Amino acid sequence: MTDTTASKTPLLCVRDLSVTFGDGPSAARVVDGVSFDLAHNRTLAIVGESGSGKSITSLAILGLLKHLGGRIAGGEMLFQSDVLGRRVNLDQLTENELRQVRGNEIAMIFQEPMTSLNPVYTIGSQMGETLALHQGLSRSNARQKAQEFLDLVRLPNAKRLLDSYPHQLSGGMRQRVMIAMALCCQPKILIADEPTTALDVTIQAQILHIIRDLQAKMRTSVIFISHDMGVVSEMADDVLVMKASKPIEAGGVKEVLSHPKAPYTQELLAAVPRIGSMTGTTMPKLFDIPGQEFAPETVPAKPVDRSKPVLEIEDLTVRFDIRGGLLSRVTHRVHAAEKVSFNIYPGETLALVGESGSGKSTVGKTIQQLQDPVSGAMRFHGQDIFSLPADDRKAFRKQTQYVFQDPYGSLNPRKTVGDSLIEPALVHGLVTSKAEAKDKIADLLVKVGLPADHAGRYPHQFSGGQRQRLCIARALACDPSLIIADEAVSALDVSVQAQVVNLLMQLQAEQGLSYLFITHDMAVVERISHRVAVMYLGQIVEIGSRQQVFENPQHPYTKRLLSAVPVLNPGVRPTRPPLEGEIPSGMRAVGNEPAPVTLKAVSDGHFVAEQAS
Amino acid sequence: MTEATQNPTASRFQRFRKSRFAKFEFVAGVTLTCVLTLLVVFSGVLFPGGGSEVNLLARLSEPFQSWENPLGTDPLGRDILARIVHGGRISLTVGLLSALGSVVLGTVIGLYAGYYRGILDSFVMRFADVQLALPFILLAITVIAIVGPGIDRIIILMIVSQWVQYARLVRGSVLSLREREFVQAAVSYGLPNWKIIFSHILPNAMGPLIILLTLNVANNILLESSLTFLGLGADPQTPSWGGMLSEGRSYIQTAWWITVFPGIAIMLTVLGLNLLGDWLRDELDPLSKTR
Amino acid sequence: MPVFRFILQRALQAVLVTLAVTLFVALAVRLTGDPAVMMTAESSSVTEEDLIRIREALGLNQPFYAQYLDFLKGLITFDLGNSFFRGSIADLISIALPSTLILAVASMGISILISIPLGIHAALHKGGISDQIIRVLSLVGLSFPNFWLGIMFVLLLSITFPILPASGFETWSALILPALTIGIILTATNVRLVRTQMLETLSAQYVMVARAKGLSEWSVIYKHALRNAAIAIVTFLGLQFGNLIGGLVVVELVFNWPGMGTLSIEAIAQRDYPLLQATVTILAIMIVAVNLAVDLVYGLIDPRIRVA
Amino acid sequence: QDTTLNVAQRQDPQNLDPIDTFRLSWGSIGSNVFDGLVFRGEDLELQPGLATGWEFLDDETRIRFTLREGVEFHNGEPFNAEAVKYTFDRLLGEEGEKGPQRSNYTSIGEVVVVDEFTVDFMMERPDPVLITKLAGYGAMIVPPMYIQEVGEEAFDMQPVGTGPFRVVEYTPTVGVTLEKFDNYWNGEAQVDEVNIRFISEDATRMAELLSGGVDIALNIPTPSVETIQNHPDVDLVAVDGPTVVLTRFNTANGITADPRVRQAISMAVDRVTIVEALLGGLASPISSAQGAKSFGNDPELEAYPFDPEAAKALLAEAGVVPGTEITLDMPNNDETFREVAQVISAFLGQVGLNVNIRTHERGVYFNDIIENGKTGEIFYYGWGGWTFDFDNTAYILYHTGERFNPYVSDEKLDELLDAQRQTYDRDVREGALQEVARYAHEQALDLPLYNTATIYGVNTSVEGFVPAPDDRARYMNVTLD
Ligand SMILES: Nc1ncnc2c1ncn2[C@@H]1O[C@H](COP(=O)(O)OP(=O)(O)OP(=O)(O)O)[C@@H](O)[C@H]1O
Ligand SMILES: Nc1ncnc2c1ncn2[C@@H]1O[C@H](COP(=O)(O)OP(=O)(O)OP(=O)(O)O)[C@@H](O)[C@H]1O
Ligand SMILES: [Mg+2]
Ligand SMILES: [Mg+2]
Repeated sequence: MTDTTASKTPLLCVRDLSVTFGDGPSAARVVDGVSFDLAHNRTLAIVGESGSGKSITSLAILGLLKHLGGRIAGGEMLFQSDVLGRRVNLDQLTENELRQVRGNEIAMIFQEPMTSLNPVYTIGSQMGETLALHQGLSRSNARQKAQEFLDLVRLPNAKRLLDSYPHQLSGGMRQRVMIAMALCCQPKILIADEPTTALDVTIQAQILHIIRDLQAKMRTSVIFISHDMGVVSEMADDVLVMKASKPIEAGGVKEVLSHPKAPYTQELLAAVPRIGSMTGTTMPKLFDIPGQEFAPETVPAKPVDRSKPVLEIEDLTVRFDIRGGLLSRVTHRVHAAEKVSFNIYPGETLALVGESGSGKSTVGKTIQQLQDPVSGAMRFHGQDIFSLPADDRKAFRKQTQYVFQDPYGSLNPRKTVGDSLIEPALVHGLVTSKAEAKDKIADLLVKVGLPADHAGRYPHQFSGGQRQRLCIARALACDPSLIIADEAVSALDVSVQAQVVNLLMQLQAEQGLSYLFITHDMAVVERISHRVAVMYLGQIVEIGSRQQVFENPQHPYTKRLLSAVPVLNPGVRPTRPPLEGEIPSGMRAVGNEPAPVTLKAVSDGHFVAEQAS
Repeated sequence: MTEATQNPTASRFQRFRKSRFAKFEFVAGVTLTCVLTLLVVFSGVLFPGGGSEVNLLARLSEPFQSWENPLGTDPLGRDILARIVHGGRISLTVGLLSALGSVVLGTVIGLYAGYYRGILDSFVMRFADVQLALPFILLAITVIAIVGPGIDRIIILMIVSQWVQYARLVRGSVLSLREREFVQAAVSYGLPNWKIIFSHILPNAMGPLIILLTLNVANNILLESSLTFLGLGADPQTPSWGGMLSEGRSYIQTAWWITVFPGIAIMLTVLGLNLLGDWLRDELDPLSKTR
Repeated sequence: MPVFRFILQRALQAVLVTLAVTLFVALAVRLTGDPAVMMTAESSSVTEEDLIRIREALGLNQPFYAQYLDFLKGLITFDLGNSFFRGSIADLISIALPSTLILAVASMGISILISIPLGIHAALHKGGISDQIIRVLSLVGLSFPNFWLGIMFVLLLSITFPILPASGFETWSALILPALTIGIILTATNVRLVRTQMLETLSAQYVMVARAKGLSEWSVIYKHALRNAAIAIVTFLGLQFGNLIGGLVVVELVFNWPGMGTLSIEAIAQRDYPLLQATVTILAIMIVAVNLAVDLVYGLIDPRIRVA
Repeated sequence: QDTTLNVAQRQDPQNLDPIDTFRLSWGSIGSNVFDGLVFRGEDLELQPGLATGWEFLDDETRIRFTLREGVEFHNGEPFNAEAVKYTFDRLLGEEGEKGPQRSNYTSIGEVVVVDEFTVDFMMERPDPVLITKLAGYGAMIVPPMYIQEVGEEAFDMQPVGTGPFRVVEYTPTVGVTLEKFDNYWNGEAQVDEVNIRFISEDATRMAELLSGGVDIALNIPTPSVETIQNHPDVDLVAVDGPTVVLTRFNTANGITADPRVRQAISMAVDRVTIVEALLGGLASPISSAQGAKSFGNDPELEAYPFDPEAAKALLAEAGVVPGTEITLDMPNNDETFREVAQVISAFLGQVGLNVNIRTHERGVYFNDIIENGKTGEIFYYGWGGWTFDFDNTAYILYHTGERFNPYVSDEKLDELLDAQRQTYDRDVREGALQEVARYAHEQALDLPLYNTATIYGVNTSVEGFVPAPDDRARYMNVTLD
């Protein structure tokens, strides 16, 4: 790399960039007048709502728009190119020149790690391809170099990975491979488009750490695209805020995040759940959203009545058989839930947290009877469910309702939302006439803050947040006593997420609902829950009141989870230790059962698993 | 293949530019199919003679020479146009009935097999394998040797050997739909199975089903003509496109029009149906609906 | 080990399917009529004794299961026995099978050669003029009755402009018309398939990534996109093989191609049980084998189903 | 420079052994490879073949044949009395039982070798058509040593005879190649090689003929006649053949049980128009189930005239109301008759009979629909005895209990038919056969339609091809430009 010290001119200088799609009158301008400078060895974060044009801007820099049917309608992108030996306007380059820049001087990590790698080629060949192209390396040299970079992103067993195919890797590993691939030609600019959105907090922390580390080593300039303010605050030197294809605000990270000027930036920051912001309080608290319908004070913080639980779970165990071998015998089992026990009381929110794959959904599904347990007991208002005959058991599906993670996926795209909403009530005979149904639908819609006349619309005519409300409305249709919300807000934009969380809390206050709130987002948990249960490898390793768990985490895993959450504290780089390796899996050979943990009380209502060693 | 592997931006773009061709397909497909269907439906009114009036004096008249026989006549002096219009009845009946029969049978079985798995499911899959290994034409020839020729038998035969395709397709959709969250949601609030199958799964499996249906209607029209060509179809007095082709081939050098026009009729019909099917495919694409 | 298991399982399935097909054919064929009667159909003076004699000579007096077992035994030992009318079945098949295979491979070849570049071109220019022309043409190609197309070719290219022979199979030129007839129809479907598959893979994220790496268009399309599209294309081609054979039956007749289709149709007409059983079984084995091969190739090009 | 004659014919005989086949497709190959004791050429006259002469002895129970000397089979094996005896022992014995030819020759009791070049046929019963039958098919003389050496199965594929050509290669479903036999006893073939291809699809065979792919095409379908006539390079060669086409009546049931109805139908159909319009004039209307060349034909016998009015009157008289539905059955693979049937249907429509046409697979048609009497009122029948002797046809059509005669049972006919089989006296036989024809006509037992021509398409470069009425094309005297 020939970095001729910090020259005065910025490395990349974007001026008034506009991008349109389509032509003629129907042309859509998706990027409108974006300008920024990217200096050597600096990180520019582009933040903004979904669809504001962040990804398109980066594709424009790489000259890839035309493959999507887009066009640069105006502006220039000046870039100091070494391969071409001059300062060029990226928009004016021939395809051939562009190819020399792409991947070589400007590299990009795309938004979705799961689909960015070609499934039919090995990691080694996909990385080697770039090296051979831009650096003219021989096969074996390219392989050597690829391995070095895989080591650099701290992938274990890099040598073996070279011959692996993408599907054999977890999401986190794939994202690290992508980073290695983008960096292997030591580009001058690395564009990272939401590199961690799809990932778990702990893996996210790991990846952010790697990017920062490598940037420091290679003195690369980074354009970091994200909508997560916490992440931005950890990563960026400068920030550009976009909304609806236009730049809203730009400046140094401290300045923008601490003293936002534009109302949109302020709104965005308000919605960010900040971990630790609830320290000292015992009750859940609504998000403070400017201009929302109800004031936080309307939700009285009622103490939970702990005399009679709604739901009691005792030693619930769920395992999945993995078959293999010639006779397809069960060779392994996934111990998704091992002897899980907890209670939920009326009007209480129990948050079930843990890493991906720790068994949270399995517990939720078992309670909803979507999954059969291996053993264990479950009581609703004292009634033992599993001992009932199958038909009688189903009736209890009215008592509990499940809100699925993907609001779009869980609404039938071919039914009007009205039909979808009323279906559970119809099944359980809660409404009998058309008129009654209509009223009920209207009632439900209003309850979740949607206009009653939207009943005739189809799911695709709603926004993500609205759809999530619809799912909640449907769950309310049978007047359940318990709602299981499985990652019900993870897919949402921060501002929408805040609205939905508020809605849930408000409903709880009004109707005394209980929630089992499944998530891995600790910041949201802090807001919403009364109590928290932490799952690790199918077992509950820590359970206690929210305050106990957050303010006095005992189990190392809980600590790790908490420390992984990015903190919105501009300018301050996190000091958490880098995490290594992959999460251990719950899959075990038959006969090799995990040792059950024993929970030990730390204080009143706060239990922690005893350390094995 | 699944939605997940697609780049959302790109598919958005495809939607955005969903070309004018879609419209062309629709217009051309609908026009062709409608015109042909109308002709066939009103064949009795248009050509009351049924196209079977023999007139040996006018045999083998060339096309485009007279208003009386605009497309010429066959060796028995019968009007080609009238016969084509009447012959369409057989073709369309076979095409539609066989496809409808197999789609209903196949869908019900496919839904059941996919939803409940079990014995029926393995049976359907094995049956599909066997059926795949037997070329339909040979099967048809053998069976017709047993039961004798006839349009009704051809239709039944087509149903018997094609329902599996639908069953397989539906089963496949069901297997993936079963895991979709909205179905899981329906299970979670206790909807009975049959309701889940018919009100949640079936409507969402319709897309590919309809495409297969239009394809099969088209294909079965071709198959019928092949079978009639082999002498296994309708009786000689009933005009049918396949029959006309088969009768005309010996005259191919003297009177090309006997073969060429029914061939074109088949082509246009099949083309119309295929165009419609193509259009439907785009239309039923869930991505294009989210617009 | 798992690969081995996969192959074993598929092979076992293939054997079962073949068995089911043979059993079905053997049964169905015996319902079609008495070959002794058929054999003497146009001979005016046949007595019941004659018929019994013929049946005995043909081995038809044995119970069905014995006949079927005999047939299976023959199949396993590659001894297909004798036709009722025309000598050793192996001899007949040794002419018919290669010629059918040649025709099948040639038409498949034609269609692949045409449809892959065309389909890719259409996908790359989606919505453009050339794409629309290709789409319409492919639909038109789908709409021909195959035998009619064959007859039209003969009319045009053998009679009106006598460039190519209308029948025969010894010369390469005789292969062109029948292969073209089937090839065109296959091409029509394949172009559409290649086009949709390419559209799908071209819009995949990894293709964009490949471009972002600075790879040339050529390697983006042929190395990254096509290889992925091939997964679906190959499966489809396998499934199509059965249809191809069905189409061959009719087209062989038109071009007097001495293949398995012609042989089967003759066998049915004469109720030549052993011959019909043999031809249909061999066709079925071919189809099953091709699909088995496709499954294996599929594993080669798609590492995801290749179990590590 | 070798000359090769290319021929296309519709069918593959599937087996070249003369005793294993009854197909005309064998005749057009076998006649070039084999000889019989008697020879019948294109003029249908019986001449000495491998026998130079024959005489009836012992009250016509023994026939003595004097054999030609110096004749040799293609493999060099000599032709002699042993070969003749072997041929007939084989035909009448175990091997013959497997094939369809044996039943034609069961009148022969035994063949006795008198000396090397004389044999006696000891007759079981009189067989007036025997001498004719010795000129064809099952009676072709085969080489004993060769067959014993290579076995029966090899003989099916690679037979050896005494004819002008020897079989070089037979490829089932594809064709057969013949090569000139240099030691032929009766002259020398003009071409070195004959390449006969089997092309079943009519249109394709025509395409090959017109494009010069073949020099001679057999089995020309009537629709193509005009094309050939108009083509500069191809000639149409036609000759009256043995095949007659008729529609028969269900004389046992339905309205056709009434002779008046049958006569009415006979008068309602204009056979001349059918022949002219549909068959390109290449057929002749007939008044009985035989053509003009047939032994037993009566030129005096007049067919029913075409007279729709009279037909209507007769129908009315028989009490048949206009609009009555009747059924016509036919096999499904006869393209020409398919058209004829529809024209018949149109003619009958004119007199108030609505005809439904049913088609059946050929095999099923003959041995189920006809044999078991499942036909409708009218059914197709086509028959062509290569012997050109009405006995063959008439016996099948009218004699009680015959396989293809489900309905007619008439003492008078039985008597006449049996009687003519007892004598070799040609006049007696001819009288009896003519009487049969007349009686059938009066009763209108069937509606004889026409006698089709055997049509060949021949390239103008071919000289010396004489069309054989019985399809037994011979290529010995053919030359090529
Ligand atoms: N191929 C395309 N054709 C037409 N419009 C497109 C295309 N790709 C993106 N757009 C539009 O451009 C706008 C910006 O999209 P972009 O992908 O840059 O959003 P983003 O800011 O990256 O959002 P996200 O956070 O969801 O990734 C969106 O409104 C989108 O609808
Ligand atoms: N049907 C199944 N068959 C086999 N294994 C399964 C099945 N469902 C879940 N598992 C396994 O059980 C374990 C727990 O899965 P579960 O979905 O409960 O995790 P989770 O904590 O909800 O994770 P996430 O946050 O990713 O949703 C995982 O290792 C998963 O792979
Ligand atoms: Mg984006
Ligand atoms: Mg989960």
